[in-house]
Amino acid sequence: MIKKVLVANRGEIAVRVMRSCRELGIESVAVYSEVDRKSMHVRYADDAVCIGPAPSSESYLRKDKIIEAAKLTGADAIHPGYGFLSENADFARMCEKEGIIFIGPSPYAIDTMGDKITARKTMIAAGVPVVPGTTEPIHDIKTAIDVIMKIGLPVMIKASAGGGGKGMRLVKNEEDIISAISGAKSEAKAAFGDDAVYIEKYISSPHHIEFQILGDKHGNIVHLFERECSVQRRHQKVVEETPSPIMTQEVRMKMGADAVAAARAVNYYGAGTIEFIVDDNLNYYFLEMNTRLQVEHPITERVVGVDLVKQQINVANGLPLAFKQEDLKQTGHAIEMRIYAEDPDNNFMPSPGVIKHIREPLGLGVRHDGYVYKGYEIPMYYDPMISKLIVWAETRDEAIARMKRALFAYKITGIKTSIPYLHRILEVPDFIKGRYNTHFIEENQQYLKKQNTSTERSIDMAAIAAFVDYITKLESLQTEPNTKQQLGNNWKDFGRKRSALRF
Amino acid sequence: MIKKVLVANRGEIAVRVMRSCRELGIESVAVYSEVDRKSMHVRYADDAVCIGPAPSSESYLRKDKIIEAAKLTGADAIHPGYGFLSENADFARMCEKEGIIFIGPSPYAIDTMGDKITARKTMIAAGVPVVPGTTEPIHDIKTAIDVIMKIGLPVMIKASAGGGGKGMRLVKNEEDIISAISGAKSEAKAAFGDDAVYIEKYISSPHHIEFQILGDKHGNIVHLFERECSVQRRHQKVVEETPSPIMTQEVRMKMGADAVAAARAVNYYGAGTIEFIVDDNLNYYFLEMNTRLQVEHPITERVVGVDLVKQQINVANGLPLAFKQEDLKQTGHAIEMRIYAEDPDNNFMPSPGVIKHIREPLGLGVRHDGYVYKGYEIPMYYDPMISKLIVWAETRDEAIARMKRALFAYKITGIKTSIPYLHRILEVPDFIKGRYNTHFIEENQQYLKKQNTSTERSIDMAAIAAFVDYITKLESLQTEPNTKQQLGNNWKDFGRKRSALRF
Amino acid sequence: MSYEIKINDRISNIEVLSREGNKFSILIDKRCYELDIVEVDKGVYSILHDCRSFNVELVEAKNSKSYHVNTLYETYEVEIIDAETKYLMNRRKDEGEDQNVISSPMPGKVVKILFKEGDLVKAGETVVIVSAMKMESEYKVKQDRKIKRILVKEGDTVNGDQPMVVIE
Amino acid sequence: MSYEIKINDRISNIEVLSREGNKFSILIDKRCYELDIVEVDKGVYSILHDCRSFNVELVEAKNSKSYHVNTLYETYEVEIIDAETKYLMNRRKDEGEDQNVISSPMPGKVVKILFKEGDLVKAGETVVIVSAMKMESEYKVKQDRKIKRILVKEGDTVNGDQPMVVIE
Repeated sequence: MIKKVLVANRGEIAVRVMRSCRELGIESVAVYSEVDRKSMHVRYADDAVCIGPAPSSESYLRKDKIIEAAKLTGADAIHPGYGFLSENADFARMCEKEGIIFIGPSPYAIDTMGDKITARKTMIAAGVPVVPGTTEPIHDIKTAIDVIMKIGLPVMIKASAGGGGKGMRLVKNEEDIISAISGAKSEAKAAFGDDAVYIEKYISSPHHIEFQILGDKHGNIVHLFERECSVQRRHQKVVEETPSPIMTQEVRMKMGADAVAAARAVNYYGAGTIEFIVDDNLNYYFLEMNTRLQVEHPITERVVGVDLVKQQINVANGLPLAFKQEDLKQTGHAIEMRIYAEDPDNNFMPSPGVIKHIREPLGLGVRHDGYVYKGYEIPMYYDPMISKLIVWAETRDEAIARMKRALFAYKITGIKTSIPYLHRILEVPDFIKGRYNTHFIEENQQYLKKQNTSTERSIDMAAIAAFVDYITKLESLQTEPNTKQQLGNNWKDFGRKRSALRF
Repeated sequence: MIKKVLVANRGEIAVRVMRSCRELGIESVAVYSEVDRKSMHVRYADDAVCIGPAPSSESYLRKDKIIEAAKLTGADAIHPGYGFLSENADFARMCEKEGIIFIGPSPYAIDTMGDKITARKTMIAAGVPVVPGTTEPIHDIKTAIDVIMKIGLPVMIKASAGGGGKGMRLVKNEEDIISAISGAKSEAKAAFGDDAVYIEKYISSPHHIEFQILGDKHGNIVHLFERECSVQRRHQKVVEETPSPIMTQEVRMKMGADAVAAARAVNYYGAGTIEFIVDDNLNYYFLEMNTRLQVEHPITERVVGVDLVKQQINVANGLPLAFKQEDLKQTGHAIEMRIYAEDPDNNFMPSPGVIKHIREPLGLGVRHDGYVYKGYEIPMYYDPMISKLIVWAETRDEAIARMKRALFAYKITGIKTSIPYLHRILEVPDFIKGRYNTHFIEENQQYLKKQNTSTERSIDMAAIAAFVDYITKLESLQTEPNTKQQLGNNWKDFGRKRSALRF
Repeated sequence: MSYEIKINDRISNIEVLSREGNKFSILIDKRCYELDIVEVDKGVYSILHDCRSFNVELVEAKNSKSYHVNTLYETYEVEIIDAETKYLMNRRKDEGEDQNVISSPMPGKVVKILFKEGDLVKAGETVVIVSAMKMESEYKVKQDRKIKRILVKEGDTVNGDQPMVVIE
Repeated sequence: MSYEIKINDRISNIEVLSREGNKFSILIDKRCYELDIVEVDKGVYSILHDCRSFNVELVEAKNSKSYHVNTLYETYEVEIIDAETKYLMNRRKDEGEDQNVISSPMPGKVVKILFKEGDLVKAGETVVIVSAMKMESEYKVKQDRKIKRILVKEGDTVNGDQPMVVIE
């Protein structure tokens, strides 16, 4: 059984993994780069080893140094978190070779799912739906029509040799098929000297819905239902929730079974995620598999009532899963929002810096997974995510209200954060209704722009607070310094006093 | 519908009530005593009104000032929290008269349940079991024997006129009955000149188990299962958990039905708690009813998935309960521990003072309901409870492990707290096994005393940290003060510099 | 004594009319506020006005007279304008200082400098690229300019508000 | 330079042998530690020793040379003993100061003073009662004593460690 886990990561996920280790009575080892000496994971861990300079390539991505640190501290397992080396099959293999348990899937599963083409082929073989389309170039119109009729409208026709939108045609109606193919072909011919085209199903309002799965080393695989992740900015998830507001129980069961089939196709063990692209009619297609813990795993933990990190460790220990599919169910509604050190009102410019003051949101139904603290300097070298706010409530409406309450109470000064932006997302009518897809952010710009909520009184209060602070400083400066109070009586007696310093 | 709630309380419960108000879109009003100006509930509320000097009798118990504050701010309802005026029927009546909704039960229910004798009679009439015993003095041995045989052994025989243990006899075995009665009677005669005795069922290893109930103004009443509160020190609850480790589903259903019957006997509406005394064989007897929210309500919220404060507000609004008994169920296990500002290693001496540094426990399954913050001075006038730590997990064992992890991560400096003591409770074998009653603390003194866990290295680390801090101060003192850095460039230019002060 | 105070672009007159403990009477422009003001933690103020509870957080900005101020939903830049500040503001105006400096608003690493001293730069061209938190930001000129001085070099780590390039 | 340091009742010699940034070599009695020490927040230290991570929190006690120190499960009283402290300790010993003062270890309110100046008090008798957080604490004498001076009166609010009664 695992006795000591090295966490090959930093930030909130490192602390989160260590928390579960502590509950299991397992010691934890932090590795850290030179700029991370004061980081919370170093303080939280039982052991800590420095593995190099700030750039990830010289520290958190250095497989050799991490393995060395594990040996130095006697760690018998490594948890990779997410990002960094979490989906690196070579690292998993190195661990295996060195007799260290890699808390994650087999290198084979990582490799297979890591390559898009292999993954697609594996899924087709396993009977998991993928986005329909041709894999060979088409030259004649008749074949093209046949393919389109088989895939079903709408489709996107793309020039085989193409790029830059040339030779691309979106077909929505049957009567446009022939003219679209002809047009695409002649445009392709003119542009690239080749009139071959590809045809792919076009999903006009795509939803990103993923399924959490868990497998053990005895062939048992279950899914822990879906997460709706369609609120994305530049392909980065911003909000995740479960259950998905567009899901039906019937489709959920079908998708869950397909997610399990997808995992089974690579003999998956550990925690993993099957990402699907879903259209408005709940047709769904395999997109990719993440062979690791996801950032958004806590919403599943809350709604299903399972500690996923503990499950990962149990699986790595060779234990069978403690539950069957029929033991699992969803209760209530959970939402996660990611808090970034960035300025949402200035093109999301990153905002590293020193946390001057922090007040974390607490209370019923609120989980806050973070790692920064007062006085901590967020380094400029890593991802700007500083924490995740996860709320649970009986219903989706209540969860939204709770998230607003939590954002209201969450105060950080010293850096800019995405908190005001997240507030605005919760006020967008389409979000409130649960009717959104991956175009949500771009379609709702008018709601997401900074609103001027200033009143004369709030401006005056801001001015007054600053002014009172200023004149208080001024006054204390003009008063004779009361050294005695600051340094204790004894300093003065011994004539050591040179001046009163802040310490 | 209620638009604005005045919370007639302070500390964690005031903040907790305001959180639910905020989620419901209801404004909140804080009232505060002069020493509570910086208290979190004043900062959290939308409105705040000072109601007098520090002593509760001059502020938080001043019904007139609280009503006045409600009128001043336009609050249409008052939530009393727990303690202070929460079980004061006169206050509930005053609110009613002034047209302000009192978020709590009817004055009639408060009065009836507030008087022990009336409550006992009401319960007997409602068929709810009470601790069996005589209500009239007994003079002859035969009646005494009859009564004892009816109540069943063990019983306690007490002198009617008695006190101080004189004339008291505990009877465990049938053969001792006559000698015990005779002995008690003659001792009573000698001591008080009156040989009349009372007989009461003796519960040798009592458990304190209470049931949460909720009723609306339409006659619907449900229970939200039990809370086990047997870990008590000087009749103060220290740990609460749900489900109770000694409960069976059969007894739970019976007790729940009796709890509902008890509430129904006084036409109860709002949230309330029926306290039972329970013996090792799960015989249970009505003890009293608390006609308010309890300190330990969050464990029920977590396991049943209901926000009790929101339910209170809905009921006060005249809404029917949104669920029936059969809709409610318990999921997983929750434990609450109360953190006090006190020194457990010095006879639990209160420890008011300034919070120098605080790091609250976070993460999966942890709820922390508190109100103190860095720089806050805990006043000496009120209850020393500073926060409540509530954990949830799938199983009791996991919940205990999680609580340990949370206590480990919970750091407060500047005051002494009960955290180390709570740690020790979690290590007591009887607690781990779930085999404990209200004698737990006194029977486990050997485990609960301060253990010496110091190693030479940990002592050395303490010394080294202090020493490094000291020499760093010394060094900065001996260096010329760098005024420029502290005050910004501009001060110096204008020759205002007198000295460098900490501000 | 009355001060001038700048909140974002608004300039107001502000004066403490009276003070008793944490009770202030403050005149801002023509509005008079009776307030209860306490500093609950360093830079964190609780203000009560007409029973309303306001929370205001201050972070000192470039010097002891300027602040970033957070209220519930807004952030303001506030600066107390005393004689010194006025003098500096005037000087800045005269010399055209500051507008001629490209500064990094955040800490980061200088990835690339695309010109050298003396070069002429066209409006919209990028002068320097700074990277922080896996994101690169480009700093451009708005008008045709000439590079006067370059204060950093590629690979340098810069602080927030640190001048990088002086243009004319 | 070597110092004496008192941890609870233990007195040790302590000395920084070398320092480079946050890497310290420290000798305490005969034990030499190679340590990585950083102050992560005011009074909060992270110490790494042989890969082990220790968290130590300091709160200044009665003066700048004495601390309450919290490690994971323990609290220690630590005092740096320099020439001044030695002098004060000796004086205290000579004059028998401090042992003759009844102080309140916590802030509170003086509820009752049961004697007046000049009274003789028997061992075990309560001299003063202080209330805090709804709890009353009684302060007794351990031996027969005489009340020399009473520094507070009933109803007074006292701070932590404030002397209340001088006895002889």
